[in-house]
Amino acid sequence: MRFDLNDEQRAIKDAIREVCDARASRGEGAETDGAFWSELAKSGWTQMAVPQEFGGQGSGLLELSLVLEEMGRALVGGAYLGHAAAAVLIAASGDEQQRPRWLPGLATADGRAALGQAHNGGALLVDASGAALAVIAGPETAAVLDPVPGALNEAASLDVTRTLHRVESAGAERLRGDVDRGLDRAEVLLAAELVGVAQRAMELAVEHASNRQQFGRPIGAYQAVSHRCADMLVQVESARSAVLSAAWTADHEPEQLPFAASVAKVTAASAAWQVAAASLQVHGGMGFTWEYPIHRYLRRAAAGARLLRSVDHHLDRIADQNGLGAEAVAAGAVQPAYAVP
Amino acid sequence: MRFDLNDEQRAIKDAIREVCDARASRGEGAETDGAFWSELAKSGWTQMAVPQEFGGQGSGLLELSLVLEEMGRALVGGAYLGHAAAAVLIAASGDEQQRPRWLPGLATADGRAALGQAHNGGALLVDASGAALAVIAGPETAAVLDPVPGALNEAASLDVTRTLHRVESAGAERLRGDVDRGLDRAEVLLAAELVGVAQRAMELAVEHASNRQQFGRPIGAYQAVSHRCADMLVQVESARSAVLSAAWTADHEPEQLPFAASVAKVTAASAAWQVAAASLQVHGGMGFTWEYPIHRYLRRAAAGARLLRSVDHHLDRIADQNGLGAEAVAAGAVQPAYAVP
Amino acid sequence: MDLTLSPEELRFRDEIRAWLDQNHPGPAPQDTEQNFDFRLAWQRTLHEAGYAGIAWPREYGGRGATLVEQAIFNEEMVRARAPAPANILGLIMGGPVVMAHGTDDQKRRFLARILSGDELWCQGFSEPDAGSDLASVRTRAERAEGGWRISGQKVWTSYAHRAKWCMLLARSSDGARYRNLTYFICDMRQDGVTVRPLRQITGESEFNEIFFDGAFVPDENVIGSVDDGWNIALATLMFERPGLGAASALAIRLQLGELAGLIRQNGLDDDASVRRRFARLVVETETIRLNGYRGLARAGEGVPGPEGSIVKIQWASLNQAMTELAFDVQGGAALESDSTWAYRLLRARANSIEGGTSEIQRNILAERVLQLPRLR
Amino acid sequence: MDLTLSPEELRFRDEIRAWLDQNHPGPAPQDTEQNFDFRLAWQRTLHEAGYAGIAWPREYGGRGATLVEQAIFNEEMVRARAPAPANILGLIMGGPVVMAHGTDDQKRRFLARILSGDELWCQGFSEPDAGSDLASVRTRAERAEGGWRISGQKVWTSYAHRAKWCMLLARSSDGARYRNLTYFICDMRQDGVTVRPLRQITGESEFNEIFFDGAFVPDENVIGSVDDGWNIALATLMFERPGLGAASALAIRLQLGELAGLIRQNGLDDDASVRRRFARLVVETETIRLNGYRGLARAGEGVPGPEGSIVKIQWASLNQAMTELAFDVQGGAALESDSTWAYRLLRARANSIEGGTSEIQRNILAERVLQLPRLR
Repeated sequence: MRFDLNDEQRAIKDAIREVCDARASRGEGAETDGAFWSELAKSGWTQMAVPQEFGGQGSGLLELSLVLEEMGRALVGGAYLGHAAAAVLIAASGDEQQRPRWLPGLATADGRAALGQAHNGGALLVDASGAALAVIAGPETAAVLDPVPGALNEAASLDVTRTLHRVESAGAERLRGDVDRGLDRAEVLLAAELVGVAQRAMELAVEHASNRQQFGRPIGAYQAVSHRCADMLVQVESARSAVLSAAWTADHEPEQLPFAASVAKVTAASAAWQVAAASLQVHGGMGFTWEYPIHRYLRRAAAGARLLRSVDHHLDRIADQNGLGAEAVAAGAVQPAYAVP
Repeated sequence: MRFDLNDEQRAIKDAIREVCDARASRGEGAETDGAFWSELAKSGWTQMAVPQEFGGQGSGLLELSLVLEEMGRALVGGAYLGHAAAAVLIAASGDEQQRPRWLPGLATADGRAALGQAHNGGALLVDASGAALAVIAGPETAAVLDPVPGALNEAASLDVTRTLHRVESAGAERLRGDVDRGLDRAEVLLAAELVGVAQRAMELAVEHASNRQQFGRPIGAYQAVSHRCADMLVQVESARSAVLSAAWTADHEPEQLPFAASVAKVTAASAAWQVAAASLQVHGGMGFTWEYPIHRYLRRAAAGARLLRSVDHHLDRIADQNGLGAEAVAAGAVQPAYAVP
Repeated sequence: MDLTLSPEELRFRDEIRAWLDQNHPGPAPQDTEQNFDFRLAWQRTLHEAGYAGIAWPREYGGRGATLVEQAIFNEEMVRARAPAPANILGLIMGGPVVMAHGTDDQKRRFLARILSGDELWCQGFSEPDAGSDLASVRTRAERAEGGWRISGQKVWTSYAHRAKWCMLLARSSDGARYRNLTYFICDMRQDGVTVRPLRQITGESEFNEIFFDGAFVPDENVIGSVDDGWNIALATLMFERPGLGAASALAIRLQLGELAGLIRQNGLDDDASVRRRFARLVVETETIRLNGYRGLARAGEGVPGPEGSIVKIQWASLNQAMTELAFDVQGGAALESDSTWAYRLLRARANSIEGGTSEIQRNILAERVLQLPRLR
Repeated sequence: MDLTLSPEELRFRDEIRAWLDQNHPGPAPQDTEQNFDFRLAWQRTLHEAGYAGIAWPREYGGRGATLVEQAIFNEEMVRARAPAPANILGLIMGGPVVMAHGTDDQKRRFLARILSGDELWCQGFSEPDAGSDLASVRTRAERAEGGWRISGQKVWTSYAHRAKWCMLLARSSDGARYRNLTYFICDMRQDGVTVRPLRQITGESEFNEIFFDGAFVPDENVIGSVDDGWNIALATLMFERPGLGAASALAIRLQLGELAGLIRQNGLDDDASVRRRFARLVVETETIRLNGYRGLARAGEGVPGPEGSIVKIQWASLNQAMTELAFDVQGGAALESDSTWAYRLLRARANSIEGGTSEIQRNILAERVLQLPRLR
């Protein structure tokens, strides 16, 4: 029992942080950034999520989560989430025919995949321009749209670091395996990205609170600000614990994943939005300007929290798993279903 | 349009505050206090809720609310709420036979009525010892138990300033008029009492925060404390506005009462509990001692919030009244049902 | 206590309602500048009908409306979804400060043109380093022949590029804090004044930055005494629009009506969790309305008190909670930014900052209402 | 990272589990004094089996368990619903402070009898005027022949009337704040020590007040140097029970199981609002468990850090929210006080006060983890 990263995991985290920080320091335009994607592909980062038997690196979900947290923190490489999520979805929820058909392409430099959300009979694709294929997720389904049509109908994206397109999903082929398994794994990656968003939003708040003077003191000396920051820390660390645990669980105790993934999504989605909103408040008027980065985090948090299945969906599942499900009622169970090691 | 008390109303408030403060200054034992009841009866306070045609003073619900707020604030005369609530329930929900049967007795010194809550097929009566009769309320029913049995089965009362007894309710006679009307009016009185509870809990917190020194300052100078107190003020004033409005509405625009009463109950119940709990926190360890009065307010708040209909019941009714009810859905209504003057 | 309108108040309401019915200018243009022109025309319409300054005394061209009438007027404007007049800062702040602290010459010079909308006003209090701590302005006023030269930067001024006059605070001496500021009315149409739009997180530019580089203000445009600007500014900030609580509650009610529709469209009107979150918003809206009316009654007894902070805190957090619920119920549409609710979600984040942060409002309640000790 | 138990850890867990299965003392008596005797007997049982001081080094009679083993032990105790040993303050605080700062004589004198439960310990830090501000103690220590005379009042000491020793802080000089306090071990069995039960809002008396009126402490019972008590006390307060987060999370899980039953009994398991409030409690409980384990990993790298404050804040607010939900779902039964949930509702209010208020915990996180400026 050791809840800390091993040397290899730390090395991954340090390496991707360096890559992301370097990209972030080059300024705006980080969104759907072909050059950055090529850089990531060249160094093999984009192959991590593809199983080895299909030409990828077959990294664990824990390692992928470390990458995604750093990307969320630096708010770069937005397309990476969709690609990695699509890969784990096809790998976990595709059947014997589907996996060899699509996964090898995802391990190649020009085989980028995008993620889409079923919506109003069609789908909304995230960062789809230039993607070879897309996986469209619904609350209980996932389907592969191959190829992504050349002419895409652009929609206004709340998350300004990502593009959004509307497509017909009629031609998409449903993944025929265990869809929940793939969705849960994708949720963990999304949650990891949201932890990075929350982390950076907190850092910005703490930095501002330490420097900004009002009434003769740095505002971080006032409890209205400092306690707000402390609450951010509680949320960020809790979400990080939940994501690390869910990612580890996916890799090692997959039968426990449904609970762990729901906990990760709920905590990370709440943390990202609440921390970003609180950070904006700490920044005062400055936080409300377009030029200052906090709103990009806020938008990522708002949209990200609503990708894949909703928080309410997860809460309902958690209630079902913990004594309020139909089976529990039938069995008269009192003990929670979940087992502590 | 004047949202302030007139001279007569102010005089009532001042007079009853003096009576209550005098009783409170005589110390513990304020609960089910026969001597105090006699004092109240002698001065006519106990007749206020009975219509003039049945020998009472026929005071408005607004005037009664002023009395109840003061009693909640001083935490005295707990039995008054049950008596007044029973009177308005019989007056508003009794039919032509029932009103003359019971109301004249309630205007007499030894005709005290108690309130009861339907529970597990029977009822829990509040401050019933010595009461002549009791009105037992359920979510959609009200019934008169006359007489209150001599031998009562005492239950442990969370609210230590009130007694609690279990009774069979088999013999109770249902009120045959508009039950909701009576329940709503009783809720307003209960809410008024809860406003007084919140008010005093806030006063205690402010007093303590102004005097208690830690780290070289009064703790009220720390925003963790002062902002907590400011939030109390927001809750107390909002609940008071809601109760005054609901009481006035009951007297003058009874068709608007269902909405106004629900708003009053929800805000007063939330304010009483949250302010009492926050006040205890401000007091630190001292607030956790039996001798210090704050827990008596906390208990009154916890129990009072759960008398009559639950907060969730009221929230559901508010949703129904405001565009989420079955009729609204059928009619495709978009505008809230509630009309601003 | 009487929560009904008196016969006179009812007549007044009916008059306003009928007039708005007849004169409503129709849907507002989306484009910011066109929208401003539209609101300017609307102010002229209001002015011609005698409604531009209903709160102003008759001697200054207003209608001398009672507090309740002002509240009624504000509510009817919201109910009719009528636009705000363009010169709103002149009407609620510039005019009142001139009436309270200006000379007779200043009153003649400024007041009529505020009402008519011929001269628009903006406000220069906030600076990059003077946010909540308004008294720490760095903008300096240097003595010059016949007046003052102003240099510095102001932020968060709305419609500065359309304004003729800017009321501003500048540091006129090296005296003690709160005693070194003067209240100026600065002509915006001169060299030495540069206006830059400030883009907000919504993508709009409601606000501007103003750079003053030796801009001239003649002595006759100083309001009150030199170095007494802080007291005047403080009084200015206390000018509240009576019934604002009730009017903003009504605006939220209208949006809650839309939200109920959105909930039904998404099939969530049976979801107990959504229903109760919604009901709590309705409750909070109603208490804002009632607190607003109660504040009115108190205001009638004297100067409006710091209790306005209660409504301000509630309104900000209610707006934020409402837009979050709307976002939660609309499913995948939440990914898109071109919806009213997406705009509102982002815009609402400023509600707890603009016009005094919620933290400052809580300080005010703690110190001025509850008399808790101040942090020194 | 590895969230499974190693084979050795699994063996340890199975050993504890099997032993608890065999040796569980059965249901605890309600009566406070009988309950204490029951826990004292339980401590002796634990001690005989070598489980009383599993965290203590072997040289002092403990088991030298790893942090993970301590966490496992604590969890198994909760899972088995086994009572806490009576001398808990001696085990987690008194013993460790003697081991860290005591002389060899003191170690010989005190340690073995803490483990066996032959001598019980209580703690005298808090005073009526020294709550969150622990350094502002007023209790005075005056020099006397061969030792010190202690006078003053301590509050919130548990089981003081059963204790042989009280560890306490007293003002031993007029020196500067934080440098005028000494850490004493005071014999409770002497004239000059009076213990009075402190009745809490739950009606119980878990805690006492102690009045010292010239109580004598010989020099050999001073811990560390004279006037260096603050540093020792601070270190004492940092002794955390590893895995406490995980163990308290487990305790709450067990209560959540009861709560699910209560919800079903009241027919509310289909109510989306109740379900989601419940699910949020489950989520929060799980994050406390995980934060506890992560803290363990960090503690393994050095001294336990201030991150323990995270779990403390979460645990207090979770317990309060859980008992409030239970209260909301039980209908009219909420009027009665003789239920487990009524007791828990009231007891939970202390969770955000005892062991450092949630406000103090937030100060710690802000200052020591986030490095925000301190308020001076």
